Amino acid sequence: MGDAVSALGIAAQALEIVAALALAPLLAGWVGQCRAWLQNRKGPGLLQPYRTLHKLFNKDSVVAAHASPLFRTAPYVIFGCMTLACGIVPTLSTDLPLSPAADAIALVGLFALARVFAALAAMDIGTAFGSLGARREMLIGFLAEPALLMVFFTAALISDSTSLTTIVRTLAAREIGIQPSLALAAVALVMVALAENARVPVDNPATHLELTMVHEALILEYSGRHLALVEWAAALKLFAYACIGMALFAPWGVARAHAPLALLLALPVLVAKLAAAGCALALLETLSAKMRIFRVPEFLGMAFLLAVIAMLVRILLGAGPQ
Amino acid sequence: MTGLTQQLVNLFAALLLLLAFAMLAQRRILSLIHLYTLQGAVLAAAATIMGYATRQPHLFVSAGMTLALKVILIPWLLHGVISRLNVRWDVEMLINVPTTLIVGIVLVIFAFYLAAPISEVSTSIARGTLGIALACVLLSFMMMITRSKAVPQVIGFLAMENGLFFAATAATYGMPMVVELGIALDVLVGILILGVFLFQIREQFDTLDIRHLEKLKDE
Amino acid sequence: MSAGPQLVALLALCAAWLAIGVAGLAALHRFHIVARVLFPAGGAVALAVVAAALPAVWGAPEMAVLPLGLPGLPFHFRLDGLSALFLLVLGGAAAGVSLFSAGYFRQSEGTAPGLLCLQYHVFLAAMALVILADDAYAFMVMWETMALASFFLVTSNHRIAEIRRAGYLYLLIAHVGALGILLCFGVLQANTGDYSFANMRAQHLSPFWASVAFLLALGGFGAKAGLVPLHVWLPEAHPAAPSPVSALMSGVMLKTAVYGFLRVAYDLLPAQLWWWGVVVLALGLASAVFGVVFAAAQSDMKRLLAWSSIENIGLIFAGIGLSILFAAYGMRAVAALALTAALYHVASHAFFKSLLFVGTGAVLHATSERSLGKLGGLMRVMPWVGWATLLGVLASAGLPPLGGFVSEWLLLQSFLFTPGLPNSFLNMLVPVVAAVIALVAALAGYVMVKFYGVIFLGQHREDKLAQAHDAGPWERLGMAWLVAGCVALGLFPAQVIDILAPVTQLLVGASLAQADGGSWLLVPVSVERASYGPLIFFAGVAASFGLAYVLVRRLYHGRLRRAAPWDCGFPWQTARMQDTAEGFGQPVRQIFEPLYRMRRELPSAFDARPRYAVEVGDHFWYWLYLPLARLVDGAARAIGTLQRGRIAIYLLYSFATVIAVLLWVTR
Amino acid sequence: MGALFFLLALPLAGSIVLALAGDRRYAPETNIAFSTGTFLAAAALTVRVIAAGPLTALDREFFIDALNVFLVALTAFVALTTAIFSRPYMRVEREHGRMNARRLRLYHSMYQLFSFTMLLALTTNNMGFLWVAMEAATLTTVLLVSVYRTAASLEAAWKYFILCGVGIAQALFGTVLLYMAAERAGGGAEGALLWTHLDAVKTSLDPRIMALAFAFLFVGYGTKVGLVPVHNWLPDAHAEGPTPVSAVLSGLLLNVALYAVLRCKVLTDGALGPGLAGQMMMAFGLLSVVVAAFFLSRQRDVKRMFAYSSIEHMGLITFAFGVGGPVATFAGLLHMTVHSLIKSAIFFAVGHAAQHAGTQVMSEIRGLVRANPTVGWGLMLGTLAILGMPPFGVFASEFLILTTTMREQPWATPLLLAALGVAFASVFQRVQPMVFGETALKPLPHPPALLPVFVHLGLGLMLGLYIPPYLEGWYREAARMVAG
Repeated sequence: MGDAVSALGIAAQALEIVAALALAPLLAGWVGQCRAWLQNRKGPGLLQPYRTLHKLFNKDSVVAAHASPLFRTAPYVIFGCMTLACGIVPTLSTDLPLSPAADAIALVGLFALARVFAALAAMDIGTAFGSLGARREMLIGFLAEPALLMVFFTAALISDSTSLTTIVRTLAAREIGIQPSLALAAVALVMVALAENARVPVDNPATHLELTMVHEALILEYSGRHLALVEWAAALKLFAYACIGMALFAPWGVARAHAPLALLLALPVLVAKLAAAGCALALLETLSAKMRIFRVPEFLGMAFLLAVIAMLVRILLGAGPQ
Repeated sequence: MTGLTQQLVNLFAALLLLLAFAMLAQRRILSLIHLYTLQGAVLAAAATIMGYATRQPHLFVSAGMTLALKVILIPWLLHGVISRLNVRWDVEMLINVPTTLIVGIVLVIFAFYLAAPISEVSTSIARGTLGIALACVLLSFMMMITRSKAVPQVIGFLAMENGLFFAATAATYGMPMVVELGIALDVLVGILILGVFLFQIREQFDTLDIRHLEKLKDE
Repeated sequence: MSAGPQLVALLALCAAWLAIGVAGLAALHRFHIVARVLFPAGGAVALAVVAAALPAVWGAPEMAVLPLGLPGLPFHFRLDGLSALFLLVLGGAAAGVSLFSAGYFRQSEGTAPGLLCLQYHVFLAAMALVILADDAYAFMVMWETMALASFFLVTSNHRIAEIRRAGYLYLLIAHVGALGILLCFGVLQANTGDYSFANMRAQHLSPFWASVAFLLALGGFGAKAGLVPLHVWLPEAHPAAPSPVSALMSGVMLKTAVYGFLRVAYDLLPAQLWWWGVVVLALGLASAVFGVVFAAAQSDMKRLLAWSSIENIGLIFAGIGLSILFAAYGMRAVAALALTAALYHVASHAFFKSLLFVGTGAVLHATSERSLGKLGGLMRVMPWVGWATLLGVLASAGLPPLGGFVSEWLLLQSFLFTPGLPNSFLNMLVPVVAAVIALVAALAGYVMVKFYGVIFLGQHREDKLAQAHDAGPWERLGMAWLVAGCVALGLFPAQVIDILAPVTQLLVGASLAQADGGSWLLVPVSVERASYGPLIFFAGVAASFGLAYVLVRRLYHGRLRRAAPWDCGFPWQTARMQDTAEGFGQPVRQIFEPLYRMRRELPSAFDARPRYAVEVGDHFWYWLYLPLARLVDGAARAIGTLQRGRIAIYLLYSFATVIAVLLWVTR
Repeated sequence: MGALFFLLALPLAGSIVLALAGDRRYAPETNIAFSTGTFLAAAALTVRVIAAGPLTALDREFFIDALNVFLVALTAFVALTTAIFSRPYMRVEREHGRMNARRLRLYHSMYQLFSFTMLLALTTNNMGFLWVAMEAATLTTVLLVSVYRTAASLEAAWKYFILCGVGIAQALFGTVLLYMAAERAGGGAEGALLWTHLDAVKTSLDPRIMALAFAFLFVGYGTKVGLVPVHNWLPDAHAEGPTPVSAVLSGLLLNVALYAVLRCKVLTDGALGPGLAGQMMMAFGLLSVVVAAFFLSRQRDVKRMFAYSSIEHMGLITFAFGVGGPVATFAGLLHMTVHSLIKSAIFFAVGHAAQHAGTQVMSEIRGLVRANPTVGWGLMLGTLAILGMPPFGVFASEFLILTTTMREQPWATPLLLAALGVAFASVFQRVQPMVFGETALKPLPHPPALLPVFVHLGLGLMLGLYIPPYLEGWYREAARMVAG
């Protein structure tokens, strides 16, 4: 753990996790609200996600007759992974005791672990929807994961390390300039985020139409507290992706080590950046229409290509400012 | 004195070569057997002359054995087989006679080319005859290849035996006695077995044509 | 030559294995003795091998000469770091598999249990002796005995025609590979006539002959490991063998091929050329992609695992190729990192692949069904096997807390250093190769979800599955050992790296300096650069899992009700409505269409009995193996005309030979 | 001297006794008894030669040294085991009606006479007598090949007699030339053909005559070894005769013929230097290995296939002797021994397999392991051994041959390896379904005596892993003698 784990570090880590848990449903609500405005309707309100979570936690959990214990443990595993993911990505400060435990590749592995457990849980029930959803989720997964990894590699090549805190520190310290490899990586990350979080071009989060749903099909059988945890984890995932985007491409405002004051300042900066990200996402969703499931491989293939070209550009142009 | 025996041995060698060619071109089985008997006689004569000229007693013994075996016993056996199997008909040839003769001549030339370096080094009085002996062997080999009937093939085999015997007597005044006896015994047993085979083939295929013996192949 | 204590102990243990085999032959039909006494004894010997090999990793190399073998070349044996590591892998996996097979072999009517026990233990002893062999003759004898023993095990129930065919193909390619290796040793001894490895190490071959030896070794050992052009036997042979044997073949026998290749590439050949690394890297990647893409299209569980073995072997060879590339350019530290990644994957693949094959063995015994189309919902009736195989699946998919992820992590880290290569063309290669590795790892996850989901989850696709019984006590013990292996490899990478360090030091001259990571953090170079702490990682996930579980129970409630699954208004839900194995593989088949040789049979609209069938073939089989077979057959037919049957022709041959020889002699 | 006398007298006496009482109930037992006697005599002779070195007998007419004593021991041993094997085999054949009393008598007497001629050929010192013995060996077996009186066996016997007769005739011409060269070198009239005398004076033999003599001798005895251009009689003869005859022909007669070629090679090397003879043997050997390997995949009859395998192995041994040098010659001798042991074991198993199926066509023999496990496993292990799979001895000798070829003649190695690979593929593809799989074979009326098979395989296995020191010294001495 290198230097002694500073009290401030632990505080920053705890604050970051609590902020993530608290702000994630808010971000989801905010995106829903923005979409409502863009479609000039009133929308269910900012705190609607919290109300649904509270309602679901109170309801009994109805489980299929022959579901195996795996079905009941999966939500907890998924929720655990997502909280750890948010704990790792440096949103508020770069002095995080948890960060040496997992670098960028481990983060991608964490998302993969959550995805595998969700798919297995969906297949456990043995109905057509669950297995269909699992197949589509894994299809999107095995194309998005390498693209995300390539995005992280581009950043790693620039900052010569795969540890997220080091990446943020080096990227924040660079002067602002036109950096083509990072720009390409950003576009790739946005496309991957859309696919992973089941946003419109790839999958519609609101619908339950069998033919089109991917993420919803996975959690079709859940109810009560299990559904609450899964919904919360989905929100956390969206939050984590947003934080990754900001950490790589807008790293300013993240507190250094031993700077308690900066820590307090970082929170409002984070909220502002999340609001902007939410608006951008809502705008993107209203502008694009949902794709047929077999267009998704081309879409993600494009993202994968962009990420690889980003790395190639980084290596070819050598140690220049890019 | 040696000049005469030298001429006589060369005469017998020439006779042997002529007989080998004759057997190669012969169509009828009976005359084939007569030619073989004649060859045996010439061999015996050559052996006696060699024995007389080099005063080697064992050559007389081998000449006597040749006479008994190759002039009397084997032709008698062959006649017996021929009459028992009433085989009188002509002998088909796989290749027509003129081409066989031309190939025969080429073989003789090749035999002499081979034997040339050895004959001028050899000290025996019948130096030149080694080439002829080799030619006889190759011609009888040729005869076995071109015949499509079992009996002519057997006679070809025996003619080759004659050629070898003449080579032994001509080049080295005959092999040691014990070896001569062994060879004669082997030839005799060989003939008996071939006779048995001829009867079996006749009984199995009721013809002596070898073209029926072609089923064992790996096409 | 003074034989060190460890080596003498190991040779004694191999003799013990042979003794157990012979004892099995003695108790040919007495099933209980074989199953309950001999196989566990084999497992115990395997554990003893682990105990004996562990100290040898750090110890100095030990030599021994046995009076057996050829007069001029008695059997030499040598135990150094590399051999010790592979013996550890062999002992560990064999212990678990032997315990499992103690419970697995039933009174089936296949070959007599005693014969199976003999072949099994000769197989183990031969593998161990291959790893210890120190001269070409001993190596070749043990190598082919291993191939022979495994051939008899593969064809143990030889009444099925296609098992015989698989056995034949396996032994043929193994033998051809062995001939290649023999040729390689022939080149390595460089006309000195002394075939001991010690002499080969002292030889300095010209770059040309060194490359010839290297390529022969790659061909020979690649044939046994299942690298792409020579891999066709693996998906046939492994499924044909009884499951514990497939576990050993996939888990350990493929690793003896990796051991052989490392021994030739690093130990016997003093210097490496850079293009060797590129060739191995290319073959490794091709094998990885081919393996995983074909695994996704399989509908037989053991064939799926066999193809996944090809993928993992591809990753291992990619790691080795990278390390050769770095070693050729003198970047010792990074070469050590890539080699550590490859060796780590050797160990973790041995454990999780054995666990998976052993799991399929338990399923096969319970249901006597191998095709994925007839399984499903076994989690409920076979919980032990279900959870153990789940762990194997997570490790095989390369998911974080377990062993598969660590080797993948190390491999990807070593890719990040390649831009340091002087050769600009290779630098461009980096993103492409890294992308392919990432894609393969992700696809492996896809394949494993398909494998686990279709077998253990969902509803019973056949009603006889409800009577399936869980694994017996011995089988559980074996699986527990393998699970422990996977978890240990996953959670304690720093300790495993300490074991690998002397081996990479021996081969590449450098090892992963455990900088300041302490005992529970894996830090290849420095903390800033990259670090991975599986214990903290696992603790993090577990903590949030536990907190969520407790808080939800405390703040709200834990009530649970059972009901029928959601049927969207269609009451007649049947098990056939679940996703089939072919269905689950369909997206991959669609995306990677050109890699397959597919033949589809689609029903037309007017079919009375519509039938849909897809048959996935292998390009190599059609473009490489069938033309070769036709070539040999044509040559044989041409030569066959030599024996036409006519005596005149034969006499002509004899005549022509005499004339020819006479001409030759007198020219 | 006594051992040599008994070695030759016993089989001769045996053949006479069995000629009279060959069809009695105890004929097979007497056959075994005589063979055992011969083996004991051979063992005594071997011990004496190892202890006291080479010996000559009967005023130098017989000469025993390290080279031919190991062949004598091998011949006597395999003749004994074949006699043991033929006892139940012949009883079953009689049960199936293929052998009647008269044929049995012929078989037993000719069997003993055949082993007499081989032992005579091995021990004689006189090259002329070597020729006579070889011719006699052909004569004794030609009747046995046609004993079943089928059209195929008759054809095989006819071809065997004519082709070998022509071949042996060439050898006679070679012996005549040898005798001529010996006389020129100033030998006494009767001593000229003695090998020991020739060996002593070989450097002063006229090179031109010796070259021509070796040409004829090599083609003559090469026909008996079955080298490729003159091999055509071998598959027919070995496949059509009764199995004990095939085993002895394949196992022993080929070795004796190659022994004769070796004797001539030693003389020619002395006269002309190692070049000519070595190159010729290498060329014919390599040709045999490659062509025979490709023949294997065309076969439908199991004994024909293993006959071709014999051609391939004899080609490999000839190639090894052609390469020359102590190691290659040692490997050639070792390969000769192991090939005889394993090939005769295979023929024993194949014999019973054919009796089970009633035919020798491979597609009708299925699932031997289930019908008769000992025959099945015997055939499988024998086939794997003959194909050069370690840990059997054939691999040890092939390893040595290949490694010396890599050093001496690197160009030949890929050819050899390709041929061995193709041979492995073809033979194993045919044998595996015969041994494994479902079975429809009828059980045998009498239990087969398969002890010889596993004794041979055991010896083959031993030679693969550990060559006892006295055996190694024996081979090295023979190799030194041949390689000069």
